[in-house]
Order: sequence, then structure tokens, then C-alpha cells
Amino acid sequence: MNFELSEEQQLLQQTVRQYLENECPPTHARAVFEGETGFDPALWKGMVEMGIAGLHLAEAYGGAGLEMIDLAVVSETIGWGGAPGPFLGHALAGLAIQLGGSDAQKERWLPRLAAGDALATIALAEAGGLWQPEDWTLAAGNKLEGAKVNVPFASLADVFVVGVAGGGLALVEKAAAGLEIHPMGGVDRGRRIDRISFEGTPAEALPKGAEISSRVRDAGLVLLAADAFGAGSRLLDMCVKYAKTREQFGVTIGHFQALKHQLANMALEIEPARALYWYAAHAFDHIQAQAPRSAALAKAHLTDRAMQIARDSVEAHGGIGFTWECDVQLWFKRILFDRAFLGTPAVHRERAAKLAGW
Amino acid sequence: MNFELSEEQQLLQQTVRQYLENECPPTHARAVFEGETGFDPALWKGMVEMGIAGLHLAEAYGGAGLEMIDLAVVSETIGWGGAPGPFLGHALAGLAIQLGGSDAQKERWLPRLAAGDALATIALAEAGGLWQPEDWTLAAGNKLEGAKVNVPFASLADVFVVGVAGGGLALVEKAAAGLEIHPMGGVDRGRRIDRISFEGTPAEALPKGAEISSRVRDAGLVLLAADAFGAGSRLLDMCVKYAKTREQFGVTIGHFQALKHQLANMALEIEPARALYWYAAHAFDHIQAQAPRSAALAKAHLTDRAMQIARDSVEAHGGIGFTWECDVQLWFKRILFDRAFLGTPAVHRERAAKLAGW
Amino acid sequence: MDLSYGKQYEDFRAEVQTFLARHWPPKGTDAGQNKEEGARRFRELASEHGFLNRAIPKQYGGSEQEPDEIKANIIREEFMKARAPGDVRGIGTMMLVPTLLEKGEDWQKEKFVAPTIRGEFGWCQGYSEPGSGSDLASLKTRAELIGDEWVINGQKIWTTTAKTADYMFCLCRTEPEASKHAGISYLLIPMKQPGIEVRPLRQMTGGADFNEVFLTNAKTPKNWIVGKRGEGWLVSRATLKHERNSIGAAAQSTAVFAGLVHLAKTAKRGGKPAIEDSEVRQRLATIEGYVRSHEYSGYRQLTLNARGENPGILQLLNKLSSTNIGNEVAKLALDLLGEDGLLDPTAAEEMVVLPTGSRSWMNQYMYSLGIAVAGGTANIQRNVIGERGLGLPRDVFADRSPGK
Amino acid sequence: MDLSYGKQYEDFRAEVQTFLARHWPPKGTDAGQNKEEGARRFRELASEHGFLNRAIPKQYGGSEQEPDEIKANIIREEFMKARAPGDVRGIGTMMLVPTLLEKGEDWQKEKFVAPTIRGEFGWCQGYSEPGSGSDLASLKTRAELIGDEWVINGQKIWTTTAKTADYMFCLCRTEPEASKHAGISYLLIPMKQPGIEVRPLRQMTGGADFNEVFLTNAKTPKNWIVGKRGEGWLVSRATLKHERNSIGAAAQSTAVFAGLVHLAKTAKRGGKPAIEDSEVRQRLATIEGYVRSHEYSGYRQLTLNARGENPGILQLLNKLSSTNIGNEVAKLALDLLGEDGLLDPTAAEEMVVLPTGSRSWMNQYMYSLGIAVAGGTANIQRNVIGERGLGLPRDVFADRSPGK
Repeated sequence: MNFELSEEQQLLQQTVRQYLENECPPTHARAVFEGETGFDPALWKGMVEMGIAGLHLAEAYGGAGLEMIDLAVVSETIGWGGAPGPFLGHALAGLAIQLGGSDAQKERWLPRLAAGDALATIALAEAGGLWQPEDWTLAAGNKLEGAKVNVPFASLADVFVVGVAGGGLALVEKAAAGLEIHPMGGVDRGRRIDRISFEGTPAEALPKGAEISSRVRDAGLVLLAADAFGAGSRLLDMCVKYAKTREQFGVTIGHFQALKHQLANMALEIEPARALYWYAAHAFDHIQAQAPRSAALAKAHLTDRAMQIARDSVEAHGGIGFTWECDVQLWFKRILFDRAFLGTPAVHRERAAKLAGW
Repeated sequence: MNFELSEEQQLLQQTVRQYLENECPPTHARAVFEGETGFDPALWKGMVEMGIAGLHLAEAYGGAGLEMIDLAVVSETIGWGGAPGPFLGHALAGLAIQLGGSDAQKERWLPRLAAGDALATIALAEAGGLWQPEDWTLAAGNKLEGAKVNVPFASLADVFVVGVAGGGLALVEKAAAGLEIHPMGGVDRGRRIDRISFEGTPAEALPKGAEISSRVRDAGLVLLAADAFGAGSRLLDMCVKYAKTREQFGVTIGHFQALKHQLANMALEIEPARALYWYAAHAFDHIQAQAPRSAALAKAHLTDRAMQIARDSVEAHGGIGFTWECDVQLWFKRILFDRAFLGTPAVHRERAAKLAGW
Repeated sequence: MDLSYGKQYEDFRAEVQTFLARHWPPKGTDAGQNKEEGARRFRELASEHGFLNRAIPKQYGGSEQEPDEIKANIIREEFMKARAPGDVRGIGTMMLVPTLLEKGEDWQKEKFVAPTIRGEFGWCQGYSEPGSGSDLASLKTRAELIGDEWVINGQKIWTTTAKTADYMFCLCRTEPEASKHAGISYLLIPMKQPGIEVRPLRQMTGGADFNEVFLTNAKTPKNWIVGKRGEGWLVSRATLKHERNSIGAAAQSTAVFAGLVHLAKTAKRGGKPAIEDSEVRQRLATIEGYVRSHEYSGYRQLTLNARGENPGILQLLNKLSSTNIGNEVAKLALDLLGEDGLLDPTAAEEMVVLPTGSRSWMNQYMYSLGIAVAGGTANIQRNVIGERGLGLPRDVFADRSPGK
Repeated sequence: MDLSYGKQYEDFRAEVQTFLARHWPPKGTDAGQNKEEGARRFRELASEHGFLNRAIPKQYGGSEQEPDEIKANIIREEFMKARAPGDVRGIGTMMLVPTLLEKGEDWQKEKFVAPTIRGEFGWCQGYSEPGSGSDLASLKTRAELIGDEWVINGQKIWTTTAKTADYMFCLCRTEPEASKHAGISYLLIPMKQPGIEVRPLRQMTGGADFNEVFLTNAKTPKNWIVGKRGEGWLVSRATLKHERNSIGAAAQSTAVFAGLVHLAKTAKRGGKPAIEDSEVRQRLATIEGYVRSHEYSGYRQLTLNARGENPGILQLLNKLSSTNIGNEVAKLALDLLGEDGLLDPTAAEEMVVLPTGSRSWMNQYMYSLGIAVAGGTANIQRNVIGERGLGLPRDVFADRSPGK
């Protein structure tokens, strides 16, 4: 029985964390957040060099061949750092190709994705909150007609993994005819989203797409839960730090029992939930029977808890927490993204209920 | 615009309150609560002498001819005092006869009920949570076969108002053949309940029963909401008093900000809700279109709020609040009764939703 | 108990309606004139009829009416229905004017009251500072009397309307040696001067309803002080008892709840309208319990205020009730918004943006947090409820606070 | 990460299972003997095999095993499955024995440890007093050394198992002139003596799991003191670091949640099984989020404890997690019980009473409140989390507390 990160995993986490502390302090995250594209090539390049782009891809294709737990721990750390960038879409698209692609497709894409020479993203949702594979209506085929929404960093992507009717997946390339990209006004400006539309756009199905699209969704739920945990615990750190420095009535406000107990409750909300995403990530590779449900539960619970932490953090910072200048908003909006992307907590609680046979 | 009690109503409330402070201090309430019957004839006699038994009955029948708001204010005060006794069943049964009875029935019963010479109660619920008129299955007719549960103080009653299939109401007298009474182990020992069964038991329908049984139910909801408000605010008083006297770490615990804020939150939960039962009581007589829904909302909201106050009160009293000797339990259990009798908050929230056309 | 207004008041309502029918919108000769001028004239007229500026003495341009909360409420209702300009709103009429009338010198009333209630003088409030927050005793902005001018240096924050204001009523430390509150004075300061810089303070929602105000050797005449030197904190408290309009707060809760029900009807859950979902219904009805309690308690306060009786703790609970309801509404709204929760309420138009409905809800979701800012956080409120409302002892730190 | 126990441990598990298969329930010649004697013999045997009393030195009747949380957990699991008697539970083995082993004199260990772990000596704890509660510094029970006996006068409360206990380990004030904690000593007192009266303390649920203990010139030998005079408070703290078994707490949450799901399946709402109701499903899944977090965090603590690493704040959160989960479960249960919420869980049998299922839930509803009593209220817990867990400054009153 060992439910703790391995030394390698702890080292990985420390490395990423160290990198983000140096290269992406809040001032930098904010600059990118407020910038044109929400993307910092240099920052992403650095992550690629750490092997993050191919962490979960087979070594045969230049990846590190690691597991979901490793990827999730990185996701937590990125959420903790509030780092902008295309990690989520790139990781999920790569996973989809690895699990569902033909050898040719894998050979064509995985090495470039692992090396960061190409950027991939996922186009799953359709307007009206249609996130889940069974919801997709976009007609399959080698020419696509229609649209997808909430596509992370579509404008940067070289290749799209697109969800199609029947829960299948298809590849569309950047240059494909009839592909149009319309930016959406996403609330997390560090993870921009776009609407993409197809008009007779050439596409290539992933042979095993329909079998594994739900696995890709589950992976997404785990990564979002991990990101939310990272963001939530970062906010708690900020609040505690603020409570130790900010003075009122002649003492640091951390002396006030009411605030102290609010911070204690925040810790109680978020800290034990770390194990929830760990378990879901572990189950993804090792207890597959429980993987879908524990992923749903982790996403629902963690994004809800983190959202409450975010609200509490605004209060804990007093008026200033409500301002654009205060860094709380960066993580507040990051959590809004984690919460809504791939479906709200209510959706996944209902899924968890069904999966339990309730 | 005048949304405040009249001087008469305030006087009525003060009189009842004064009476209960003198005649029913917690020590006495507890004695009756722990006693054989849960009933104190002398205490009830005193209330009758104050006119409480016939407050809402027509003056023609020896009542005071007052409105639901007056009755509700008394109910609040009885809840505040934690006074054991048959007020609820007696008041509702009298109302049923007044609204639904024939002249003969009214003449036979109302004067005696108003004078307290006879005691009445209501038998509405059937096993399985069938509280509402539309739920009743007991076959109507001048001979009854079956059973009713959760009948307040059946063993003391001279006459029962019994709910029958189709939402009708029938009168059954104490001496009626085939009427059997089985005590139930009610949690509020100040308002004992019984199961009553009929075997070819003679009954007499209230002519307008089916038209007015829902009015009787609504009245019950208002009185329970008022009782819960009284009980909840009494508990808050007790907690505040305790916080001002109990010492820890060398100061009265009211100094601790955490407890202070918990008490403030309790006040925030209960105090504004007073207006909610006032409105429902006022609507019962003056805004009948809104009466059913505002009664449902008041019962659901107030009994839930009061239940939470009761839990918080146990905590606010520390360990001692959990003991049988501490008076908190008397009101805690009173509120359990108010909450479950005539249906739980969830039931009435769903009714309120339907009534709003949601 | 009687929720109608009663004959006498219904007559008064009719009177107001007739007046409005005749004079708003401007007719005949007045119709031509520009909108602003029309509003000004109408207000004058309404004031002459005793419908506006009721609490203000005639000599200072008011209509000096017997205080009557219910008439006041009827006027608010009818003017709103007719979309007619009512009393000039804003911190000047709400806070400065009552303060001047109670504590100001005659010449100050002469000079400031009339133009303020006519809307000609705009005001902003200079209380909060970056360092202080709820703790006024610790404020640092200093005013020094040099010759016959006050010279003011420091910084204020959370200053609404600072960009447009002509004057600021401001708490400054004038007696550095005096302790805490004793050293504070209440000054009136012209905003349009080189010594004052206003910087908008952007909120996380993207909007900018607040400002920072930097005072660098800003100047104001020696006698533009309300009350004596060092009495500033006392003077500032004078306004508090004028804060009322409990109905207002409740009405807002009722309105936002109606909006939430509408959202629940239009939003979808599991393919069906969300409002058909049992969890949504239960949560809506639960929130409504709080909303109606708040609304009906407002009726009660209106009644008590009208009788000049003190609503006691009810008054103290008002603000926190609004805050809590706002929070619960916002949370359910976010659940109902679903995927729209991904979108920025203030995103540029050329993008794919939120439907207007959702947009305002996303704003509300974040803004419901901002409400707290406006005046003391929830924790301060709870202290006040516990201490003034329930009579609990003041906690050690609060003893140093100006709360008493 | 590996949630299986791994080969070495699975082998150990097999070993335990074989042992149990062979020896429990008692077979052959032992089968005849009475139950108690059977249990005693089995425990002896299990101890010889190193399955029980693992932390206790051989010389004091233990099996003195290398500490191994995981083996300990496997033993707990397998013994529970086989319904075999495990380590003697109770405050004696959990708190007194570790304290004696760390702070006691040899003769005290000789005399008390072995019989206690064999279950022959029952103990109760004399810490809380009516006046004190969480504030041990203020306790009043006095012990005076007269000749070579301590003479003890005072009152203790919340004393579980006082009725059956043979001895009490008790904090008494022995140095009246010394300040606060300094004046307290840790005494062992025989319960079966005229100077001690035990009165059951009835709970609101009707049961009586606690007692009051009145000491009136109760006596105990001079040398029945653990640690030096005035060190009592220090000695009592020694036990704290032995408090572990995080899994235990979580396992309880998991069990009670399973019960809740069962209740939701059997209870009705709107004529259908309540579990089909969307609100019930959402609330269940929300609670499960907390339950699983608690459960899996338990795995993590087990891992860290096994490695001798400090789980840090996780440890501090355990108790409050259990309390919160217990509260949420109880609330949903009450909603599901419907009309059964009217009935008294402890009503006499001859009445119409609750179905057993509901009965235990009504108990749980009230009892979930009692949990807090057992050791420090939720507010004390939050202080500990805030101060030891998050490193926030101690609040002024807590500074006077023994918490540090």
C-alpha cells in the first residue's frame, strides 16, 4: 500500500514548480493574461524542454511514457502557478491520437507533439453545452460541415482532434480547406478559447475514436480537477500570507478568530480533496472499472470546492481582492474555466449517480 | 400600509408570554415532557381561560372571532415557551368544524371547544407520509375502516376531525365503537402523538369538508411555522445568555469572535423569517390567492431555519448542550415535530414550486 | 395588519399620479427644451408640490415636509413607474446634505445644500484609505492648516464618482499628536484642482466603479471644515442614522430573484428546462424563503420607521441579508449558466460573446462579491449584529475600533 | 502509487488468515470453554504470534513488534473479517498505556500495563470538569498529600466507562499556589472506593454514554503519580502523539455514507424511491465527494505514517472532516426520513416505534452533534488548524490556553 507520489513524481513537480516560480511569477502570468494572444511561446518552449508536451506519450514516439498521475501532478502545478498556455488541449489531443489513432497517424503526429514542433488541441463541445461524446452531433465523414465551440487556443493549433456524431474522433489540420476560427471572449484569458467552423473541411477519422473518446473525456476531467486543486491551494496560500501581513486595528488580521476560522475552513475544503484527484488519476491507468466515475466525482467536487475557495479569497482580501490589480482574479477566472469546461459539477454528479447505479 | 402587530395583538402576545413565564418555566415544561401523558390540565385550563381555545371561533359560538394572525402569534408564543399541550390539534379541529361543518355540527361542538369543555384533535396523516388532503385513502362513509397516524393527543380528545379519501373530513367521537388508540413514541414528548384505528366506527361527514380541508392544512402550516419561529428565537436567546455568562480562558465566551459570529448568523437566519409567517397568516384571511403558497413557503423555510438553529444551539452550549439535563433538547425536539408534522420542508418547497407554475 | 396603504394614502397616491400625468414628460411650451433643462424644471415643480426634497428646509431649497416614510415610498413608486426624475440620487444628497443640515454652519448650508439637491454640485466621499479599510481610526491622510488654507496630503480609495465630483467630503488627520479618532477632522475639498489626481480602480469584472484619489498639497479654505477640529469622526457618524430605505435593499433582492427564476426557465438541464429539475426547484424555493423574509421584513421596517419606532436588530441584519441572498443567487445562476460560465462578461464585441442575459449573470456572479466592499465586510457586519444587536461583549481588537 | 499492499504484505496477510483459520473460532479442546475464556486464550496466542499488542514491550506482556502501520492495518482488517477479538480497545490501552510506557516508573508499568492490555483492568479518563471544558488550565479538582495518601476532592465530567472502570487516570491540582498548568499532577485512582460516586449523564438521545464522577475525600497511594508533581499537564500531552488510526475515522465516514445511500434507495419521495430524485442524487454525490476525499486522504496518511513522515495539516483536518461529513449525512437523512422524523429513537417498545433503520438514523441525527463533545469543539479544532496548520498567530484568548 503506497498512496504517495514517488520520488520521481515529487521531483517532476518540484522542477515544474521551480520553473514557473522563475519564469512565470504572477506579474508575468498577468502580462500574458492581459496580452493579445494569452500565449507565451518562450514559456511553452521551456515546458516542452522539460518534456511536458510528451509526458504521457509512448517513448517510441519520443514521449516519456508516463502515466495519468504524472500528467495530473503537472496539471496541478500549472494550476498552482496560474500559468497561461495550451497544456490542456495539447495533452488531451495527444492522448486521443495515441489511444485512438492508426500507426500512420501516430507516426505522423506523436513525435512532433512530444517534441513540441507541432501544437494540438481538442474540439469537443458543440453549442448548447454538448460536451460529452454521446452528445456530439457533428456528422462524421472525410468532409466536415458544422461548428465546434470552446476550443482551446484553436488559432495556435497545427492539428485538431474533433468530436463527431457517435462519439467518434477525427483529425483536422490547420491548413484544411473551409476551416474558420472565430475567437470567443473566454473569461480565463490565460486559456483562450475559439469557435471553429467547417465547410467541406477534409478530416481523417481516428480508427478507434469511438472506443476511446470517453477515455479522453475522463482524462480531461482528471486534469481539470488537478488544475483546480492547484489553483485553489495557491489562493489559500495567498490568503494566509495576506492574513499574516495585513494589519487592522493595530494587529495583523490573522489574529482575528473569525478570519482564522474562515481560512481553516478553506483548508478543510481543499486540502483533503488532493487525494480525490490522485485517486482518479491512479484509477485511470490501474483501476479502469472505477476510472470514469472517480474522474467525474473528482471534477465535480474539486472545481466546486475551488470555486468556493476563490469566492472566499476575494472576501479574505477585503476590498482589494475585488480589483483587477489583485492577483486573486487570475486564479478566480482560471477556476471558472476548470469548472465549466467539459461540463459543470451538476452534470458530472448526475453522471456519477448513474454510474453508481443510483 | 401597516405590517406590524396591532396593540391588541401585542397585548395578547404579552399576556400569553407572561402566563407561560409564570406557569410554565423550563423546569415545569420539562416535568410535563418527562411525565406520563405530556399533558398538564391546569396549564391548559389557564390557556382556555385566556380564550386561546376559541380565539379563532365565531363569537356566536363563544369564540373571540379573531384571525389567523392572532392564532399564529399565540402559536409563536407557545413555541417560545416550549409549552406542552394540545393547542395545535384543538385549534385546527375547531377551524375545520367552523369552516366545513353543518350548523348542527357547529352548534354541537364549537361552543364546547371554545369553552374548553371538550377537547378536539385532527387525524390527517396515513402511514407512508400521506399528509396532504389529496393523499388520503381512508374510505369515506358513516362507518370508517382503517387507521390514521401522528394524531396529536388522541387519548385526550373528545372528538376527532378525520381526513378521508377525496380530501373530505369526518367527525368521530371519543366513545365511537371500534375506535382504538395506540400511543406512538413521539420525539416531542410535549406534543404526544397516537395511531388511531377504526373498525366499523361511526362517523359523520363535514358537509363542506372536501372544499376546506386544504384551508385547514394551510392553517396548520402557518401555526407550525409560527411555533418553529418561537422555538428558534427562544433557543437563540438561550445561546446568547449562555455566551454572556459561561467563562473560558478567563473571559465570557461571548468575547470570542468565532462564537459571536455564529450567534450573529443564527440571528440572521431566524429573525427576518418572523415576517414570513406573519405574511402567510395575514394572507390566510386577506390575500387568499397567495395563502396556500405563502403557507407552504413559511412552513418549509421556518422549520428548516429553526432546525439549523437547534443544531447550532447544541454546539453553542458546548458539551452540556448535548445532555438530557440541558433545556436545549426540549426545543430541539419541539422543532423536530414542527418540521416533520404535515410534511417535510422538501415536500412543501415542491408544492410551492408547483403553485408558482414552475 | 394591513398591506394596502389605506384611504388617506391612496388619495395621496392619486394626487401624485395626477401631478405626474400633467407634468411628465414635459408638455406644451416645455416640451421643446433639452432633456436636462426639462428635468431641472420638473424637479423644481415637484419640489414646490412637496414631492421632492421633503426632508430639506425651504430656506435651503427643499420642500420641508412632515417626515412620512409611506408617502416617501409612494412617491418613489409612482415616479419610478412614470420614469420621472426623482430626488437627485448620490452620496451628496444621501450623506453630505443630512450631515451639513445637522452639523454644518449656516453659510455652509447656504452654499452647498441647494445646488447639491438640484444636482449641480456632485460629491464623492473620502473615508477609506489603502491602509485602513474598516479601521477609520488608522487613517493617514493629513491636513495641515497653513495660513488660512488646509493643505492636504494622502490617498483615498474606493471613491465612487470621484471622476465627475466637484467636491469631496473627506476625513483627514489634522491633530497628529491626538490619539486615533480624536485627531480627525471632516473637510470639504474642491476636486477640480492641481493637487488632486483621480485614478480609476478596475474591478475583476472589468468595469471601473471605484477610484483612487491622490492628494498632493491639495488645498481647501480654512473654514471648509464641518464641526470642530478633531470632531470629524463624530460628524461622519451623524449620517449613519439617516441611512434607511430598507425597502430598497429588499426590492433589489426580489428583482434579482425574479431574474433567477427566469434564467431557470430558459436554461436547460438534461435537455429539459432547468426549472423542471427537482434540485433546481428545491434550491429556488429555498432562496425564495430568504428573499420573501427580507422583503416582508422591509414592510415591517417601513411601518416602524413610519411610526418613528426603532426596528432594532432588523435594521442591522438588512445588509448581510442582501449579501447572503446575492451570494446564493449568484451560485445557482452559475450552475444554470453551464458552458456560458466560460465566457467573459466584458469581452470585446467582435468576439463570440455571451448572450446579454448570461452576460449580466456572469457579472453578477463576480459582482455579488464586490457588494461587500461598498461598506464594511461581512465580518464587520457580524460584529455589529453580535454586539449592537445581541448585546455581546466587544472583542478585544474591536475595542480599538471606531465602531462604538 | 500502488493501492495494493504489495507481495511482502500480501504474504503477511495470508499468514494472518491462516492463523485465524486455525484458531478462531476456538476449536477442539478449546471449543467447549466459555466465550470469555476463549477470547482470552486466543488473544494470548495472537500476541505470541505478534499480531496483537505490537507496540508493547515483551516484559510488559506485549509482542514488541517493529512498528508497521500497514501490518497493523492488515491485522485490523482480517481480524474484523473473522470477527476475532483484536487488541483490547478502550481508553486504557489507547491513552494510559502509551503514557505509562513513556512517562511511568517501572513498577507502574509492571503493575498496570499487562492486566490492562489483557482487558482485566478497565480505565476511565478524568480530565474535563463542569467548569473547564476545553480549558484544562482552569480545572479545580484538588489532591492533597496527607501522610502517604493523596486525598482528592472535586468533580469530573464526560467520563465514559466510569461505571465499569477499575481505575481512573486523572488530572488534579496538587500545587494550589502554582499558576495554571504548573499546579496540575497526573494521578491514578482506584474507582471502587467509598470516596467516588458515578452518576450517569443522560444525552438528549436518551442514552447515557457519559458520566459525572464526584470525588469526596477519595484516596490513592502517594506513589500512584505519573511524572513529577506539577508535571501532570505535560504527561497528559504525551498521549496525543499516539493518536492516529486516521483510516479508522475515514472508514466510519465511508460506512455511514453507504448507509445513507441505502436509506435513499428505500425512502420514498413523491411516490418514487428518493434516490431517483435529482436533488437527492446531487446531494448524495456532493457528500460522496467529501467522503472519498476523507477516505483517500486516509490512505495517504497511512502511507506517510508507515514511512514515519509527518502528514502535517492532513492529520489536523481529520476530526473536523468527520464532524462535517457526519452533519451533512445527518441532515440529508432527516430529509429522507420524512414522517419518521416525528418519532423518538429511544421510545419504549410497547409503543408504535420507528423501524430499526429509521431509529438508528434519528439517533445519528442527534448524535452527530455529540461527536463534537468527545474531544474539543469544532471551534477549538479550527483554531488548531489555523494556528498549527496554517501558522496563523494565536488569538489573544487562546494564548492563555494550554493548547501550546
